[in-house]
Amino acid sequence: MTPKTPLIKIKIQKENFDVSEETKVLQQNNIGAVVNFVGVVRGYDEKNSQIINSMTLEHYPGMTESEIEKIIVDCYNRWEISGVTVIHRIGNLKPADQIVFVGVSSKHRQNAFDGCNFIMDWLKTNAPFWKVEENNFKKNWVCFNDSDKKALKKWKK
Amino acid sequence: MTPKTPLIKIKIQKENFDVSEETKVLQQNNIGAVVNFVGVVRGYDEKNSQIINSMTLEHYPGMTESEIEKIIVDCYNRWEISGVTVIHRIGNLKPADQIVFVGVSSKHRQNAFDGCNFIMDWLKTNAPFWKVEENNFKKNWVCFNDSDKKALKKWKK
Amino acid sequence: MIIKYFSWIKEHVGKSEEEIILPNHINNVDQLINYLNKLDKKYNIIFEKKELIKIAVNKTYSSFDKNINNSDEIAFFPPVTGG
Amino acid sequence: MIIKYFSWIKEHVGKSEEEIILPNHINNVDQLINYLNKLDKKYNIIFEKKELIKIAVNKTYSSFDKNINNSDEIAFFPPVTGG
Repeated sequence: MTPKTPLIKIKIQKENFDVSEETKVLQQNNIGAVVNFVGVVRGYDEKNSQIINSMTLEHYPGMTESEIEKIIVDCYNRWEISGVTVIHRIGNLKPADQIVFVGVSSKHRQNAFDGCNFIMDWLKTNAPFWKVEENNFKKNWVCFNDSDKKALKKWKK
Repeated sequence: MTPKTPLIKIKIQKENFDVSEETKVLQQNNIGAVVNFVGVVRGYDEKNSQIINSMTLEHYPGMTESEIEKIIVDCYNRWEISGVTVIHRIGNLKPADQIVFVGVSSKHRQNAFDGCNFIMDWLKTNAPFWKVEENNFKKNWVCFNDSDKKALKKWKK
Repeated sequence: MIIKYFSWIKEHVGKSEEEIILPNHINNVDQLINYLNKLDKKYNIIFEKKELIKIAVNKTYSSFDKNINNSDEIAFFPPVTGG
Repeated sequence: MIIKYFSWIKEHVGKSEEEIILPNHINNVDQLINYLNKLDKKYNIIFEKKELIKIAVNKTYSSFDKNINNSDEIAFFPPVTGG
């Protein structure tokens, strides 16, 4: 019953997103399981022990969308899934703001979990976004996180 | 920064739930990652090739809540997580209705993924709910799914 | 002693709950099942294949050899199918 | 050829994008980097530690030995930090 043409939605936007609305889009095929990941802006940089007042996200228009699409196609080749939505915000965001949504629907809940987890890991390491964190004293370009690279190891075939 | 007293919410209810609202509850601690599982009523029973018009869920009041609490405590002992919400609907539901919500928040996205996946697997096998599927011709108590028992193997320590 | 039934077991017994006085010589779940089987043949079909039955004593999963007394709440039900 | 810069690399170069005419003798990304390094010392700090730099040619991740020509779009940026 899984449609041959899967539902794919990719949005790079300044606006916030509504998790309920996005979940409904992923439920369109009466599919049993939806797994959502929602990333939220933190108010504290633990590594450098600094408060974060806001952060600004920039990206590489065109490349971002095509990289995310490659990740989703790879996901479809690995698991039987019926829908994927990726929404990533750009521009200025404040602590507690939602920053990223990845939702995957499938007949089988484990596929939905694995697909969502897989997309998040690859998004973190391949999608061309850059964050700069700001407080009253300075701005600080966020460095690549080594644990994100390690996270990819679990998807080696 | 993870609070010592985690946020735990367990609800067994007839009413629908709002995924956005529940995600906000889980974001209360400004925590970086929220993973949600949303289960949806299917309109077709593939195993028996039958249309499903509706289903009715019953449960064992008191035992349900205490079993879910045990699962959540086990989850907290395994991973560093900061909040868990489990909402399970009972009563009569129609295809495409939301049936279950499991949300887990954590500083670390892999913990949120693992915690949510773990709770779903144990919920499926331990929480005392029973489904009866109805169509125009008959009602059919849903049988235990063997793949749900197999799913538990990945959590053996 | 309160005995609860769920799902198709409830439909076979014809009620979701009943109260019995537990005879003194009955000390565990297995003995209770034997007692019910003799009491009325409607129980036979339920307990025919015991491996398909789950038991809770005081709302906690229990085994057939679990000790019980008259103040306990016992429940018989098929494997669960939530989520 | 359009060259794009992102994140702190953009701030070092002082612009997000520039257009150059690619000299004929420059055939790959490595040669382009050498050319830019000689053109202006502002590029030196960026390309000093090449292993910290990511490259895209026509919006696809590429290696330093990737062949390029004047109609390509090249981007230099640090490792990504989205999500």
